[in-house]
Amino acid sequence: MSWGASFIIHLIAALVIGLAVPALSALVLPFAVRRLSGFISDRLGPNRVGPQGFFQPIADFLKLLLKEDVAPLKADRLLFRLAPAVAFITPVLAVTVIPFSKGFTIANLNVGLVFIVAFSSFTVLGILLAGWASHNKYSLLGGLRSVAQMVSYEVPMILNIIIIAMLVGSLSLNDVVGAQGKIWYIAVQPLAFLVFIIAGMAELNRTPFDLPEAESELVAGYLTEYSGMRFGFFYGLVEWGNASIWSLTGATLFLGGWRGPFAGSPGWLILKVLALAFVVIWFLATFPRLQVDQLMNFAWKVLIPLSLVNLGVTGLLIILLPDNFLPPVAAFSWASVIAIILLFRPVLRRALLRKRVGRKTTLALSQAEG
Amino acid sequence: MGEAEAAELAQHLLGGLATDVYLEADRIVIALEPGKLHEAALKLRDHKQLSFRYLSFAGGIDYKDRMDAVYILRSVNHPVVAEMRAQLDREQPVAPTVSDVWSTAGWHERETYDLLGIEFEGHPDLRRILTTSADGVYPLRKDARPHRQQRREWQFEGIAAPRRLPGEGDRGERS
Amino acid sequence: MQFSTPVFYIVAALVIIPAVLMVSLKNLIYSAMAMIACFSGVAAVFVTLNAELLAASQLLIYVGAISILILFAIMLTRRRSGAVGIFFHRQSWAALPAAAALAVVLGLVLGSARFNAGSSPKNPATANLSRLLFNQYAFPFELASLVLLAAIVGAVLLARRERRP
Amino acid sequence: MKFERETGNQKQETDFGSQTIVQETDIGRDQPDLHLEEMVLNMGPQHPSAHGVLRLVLRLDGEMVVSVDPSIGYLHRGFEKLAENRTYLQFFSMLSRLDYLAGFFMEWAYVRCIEGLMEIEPPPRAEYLRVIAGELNRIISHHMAIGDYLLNLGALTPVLWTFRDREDVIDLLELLTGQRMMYNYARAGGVRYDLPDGFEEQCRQFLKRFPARIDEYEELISGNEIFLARSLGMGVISAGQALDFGLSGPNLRASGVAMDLRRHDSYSVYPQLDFDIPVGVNGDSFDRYKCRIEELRQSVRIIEQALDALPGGPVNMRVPPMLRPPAGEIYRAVETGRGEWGNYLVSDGSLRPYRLKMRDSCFVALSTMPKILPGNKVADVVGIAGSLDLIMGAVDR
Repeated sequence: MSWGASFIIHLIAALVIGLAVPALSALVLPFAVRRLSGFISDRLGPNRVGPQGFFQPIADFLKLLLKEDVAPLKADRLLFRLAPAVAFITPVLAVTVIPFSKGFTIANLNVGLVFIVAFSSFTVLGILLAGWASHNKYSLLGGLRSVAQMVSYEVPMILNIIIIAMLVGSLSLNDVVGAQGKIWYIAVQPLAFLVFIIAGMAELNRTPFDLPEAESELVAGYLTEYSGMRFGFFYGLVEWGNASIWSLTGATLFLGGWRGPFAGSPGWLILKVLALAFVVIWFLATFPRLQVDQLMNFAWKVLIPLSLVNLGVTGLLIILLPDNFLPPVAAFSWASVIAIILLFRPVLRRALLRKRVGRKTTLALSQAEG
Repeated sequence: MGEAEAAELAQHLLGGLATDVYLEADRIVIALEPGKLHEAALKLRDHKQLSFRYLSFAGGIDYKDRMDAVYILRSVNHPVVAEMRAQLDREQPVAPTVSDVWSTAGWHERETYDLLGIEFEGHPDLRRILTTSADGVYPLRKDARPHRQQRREWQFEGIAAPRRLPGEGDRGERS
Repeated sequence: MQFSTPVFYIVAALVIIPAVLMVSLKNLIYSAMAMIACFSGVAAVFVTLNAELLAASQLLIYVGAISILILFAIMLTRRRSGAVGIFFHRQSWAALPAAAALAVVLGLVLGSARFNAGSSPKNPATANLSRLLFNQYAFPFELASLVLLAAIVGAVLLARRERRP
Repeated sequence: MKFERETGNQKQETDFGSQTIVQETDIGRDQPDLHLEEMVLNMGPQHPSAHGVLRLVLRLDGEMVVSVDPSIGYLHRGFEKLAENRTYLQFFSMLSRLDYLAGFFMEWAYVRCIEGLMEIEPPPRAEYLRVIAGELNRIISHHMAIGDYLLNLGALTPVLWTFRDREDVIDLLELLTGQRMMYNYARAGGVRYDLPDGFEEQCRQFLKRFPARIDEYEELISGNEIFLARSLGMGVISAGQALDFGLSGPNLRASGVAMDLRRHDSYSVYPQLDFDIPVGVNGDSFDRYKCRIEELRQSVRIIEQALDALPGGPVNMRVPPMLRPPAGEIYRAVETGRGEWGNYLVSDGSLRPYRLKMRDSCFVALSTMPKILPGNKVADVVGIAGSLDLIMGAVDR
């Protein structure tokens, strides 16, 4: 086969898989969100279209497709229409570096880890453009919030990815999965996994970090002016596509990727992705939303120092014990996770309660007189 | 402390300020000159025993021949309700503001101004609040004619006014 | 992966066309968008040269950080899009000699360069790169980070002072 | 470098939609290109957290609120004028449309005024039924307040949980009054209907299972660190301020003033019932929320006692069908879920009220927003507004 033909076949295969993953997640995850959050909040959720309402996202998709594509009069038409496409680059490209099974990666790059992080900048860009081009203040505020948040939380994200890269000794995702033959990294670095989950929620703009589209404050944030399939693009393909990319990354980094009992296969990967997606949905249904400054404080004052300490200690242990560094790293990580779980609540509560001005000037109105 | 006792106390406190202090339907009514409202309000609020620190509302009543400003106060120490009222001029109703005595009066006075046209002197922000587009019309005045006003606007904008239903008068005045 | 000449030309077009658009477009935001496209094109060039780490860093730093920052600045200062006009035109007389000088320098560099893109290293350059960075060039690397740190501290200071009414 | 805000050089731009006024303020004369913008954001009238149709004109410095100007009247239906043009009886059916989440209180205050003017006392059974209906109403009102507050903070589940239980109470009220929200139950001299069969049993069942549900809310909400971070120390109103602002209901009590008209005015049969008045200490959003939660428990207690002590006898007394209270003026208030709802009724002895002034606590709570909101973040605007529990139907009247 000539070089050109193989390139084109490669490209088409990459595009099909790259488009299929966000598309599938846009169909499956919204359904899961509705039914699961329905279950959590003691109601049914959509259950009419198809078995258990499974075809509801398809019906929604058709509806969005048939809707009129409206752009505000004063919007910057070009950028307004371009923004969803720009944001969509991320999930499509990021899929290409994920190993789906042994020997099956679309682009087996030796720096796949860095690429996943690098591609996420297109989502930031798309959201920023959407927020600005809509010519709406809610959109602008949402876009700016979103960018500030995603840029901030990218730092702990990268730091934790570096920790895994150090444990593996390679930036290739294939090597990451290969190194988890005996033990998954969630058991070695639970601290990194914890930070990864929290930072991931922020990267995905999900509750409790869903400030960019906080519906009770900013109507829908950067999505406010979008309708029809452009909204579908953002809400379905980009957001849930990114959610599955995040889940895929998490599964690859911490849960052993496609590895599993009996035989390693993409099926295991899908199960792990669904498990991580369940975490997203669970958070979504349970938590209230943080406030902007609390969000930033949390990133810069808690997550980043934590990740830095973790990074330093892990690196030190790897240098000191180059042959057998996994047990001490795991010991350190577990110890700190347990310490955090034990200390987090009381410390945070004390810090929060200190904010209260302890005035006890209850005006006396004796109840007997009433 | 019951109402009667409180009324006596208020009478004693206000002295010559109040024109009349009497009990009506389980509340103390303190009739005042409009000019004395502010002073009396301060005294009633700051009195240790009466302690009318809570203003329920400030409003007004249009009696066709006069306009009354009405303030309902509650004592925080005793289950006593007091009412300050002042007679104002019907055509040019002006009362001093008590929004510096109780901040809550700020919006109540705006509302009263909006609905009855009572002007509160010294109010920091006396704008219409509920019916912002009804220029020059004070809907709760007994002679307010919203229908007529509306018709005039329609006429002005070249919109056909809706036909009057049989039996629907113009509330008092032929147009 | 080996790349053929047509791919190289496509990628080169991805770099040059946005670059030209960037300096010629009048709308600042569009200009910034063209710049981002140009940066992405450069990343693609790095990929064709088997320098994936550089490509990823290019995306991460130039698209993910610098462009976003520039867009942020434009969006926060200039309220609406629309042509802002060429606001550097007063300096056009100074730009001419500068451009001429740059042309001469570039011409000299191009003339003396030997183009051997075909012989890019097959094995990953990442390990070598980091070895160089952390051993031989450790001092300049640390110095650069010190400069950046100073810049950050300065920025924080400026921002803080502005906050005070 | 000197950064100074100059107000002399201002640019104004008028626009449609959500962007009304844009003010660009130059800072620093030596840097003509450096702008510090204050953004004017129109929150509402159509906004997910507007609780009806409330418009808040916010001036923002970044995410920080510089000033707030609530603009109301979008739901103004002219109730006070309508009352003057209807007979006393005709107006009954309109009352529960005011604060549509706790409609019975409006009727209650109105009939208390009429009864006061006519100098009649309803039979005791009617008073107990009013207390039961009122406390059930308070429960659904607080349900809505808590759920909505949490929804404003971005939590999805609490509002659905409270709505689930609210449905039970609404069923009870439907059984009692025939209506789910617009009750039209109170009458001058009593109430419209006696208890229906099975009400007491169903109500007791509900009361038995409800305290566990309140614990469930608390488990979901009160212990959540994010909720604590969003509510503790937010929108603090001190006791003195609260009195000065004229707040009432849970908003006032959360600030530490134990003023509850059920005790203070001791109307109806409340003096015979044993219940506590929950009082907060700090007057922040958390205390307001907590007060409501505690009041739910107290309401359960009150209804239980009222059911136990329910006397026999008629539920209303014979009054002329065309009510014609003697001339006079009266002010009477009831404690609704949101605070003092007062009616100032002026009768001239005719068939229609001469003047009916309504005092509403949401109106007052809203009027405090320009004073307590500046300095907070945009996110807290909806948070604090939610904790104040505003119902625009009552604010605008």
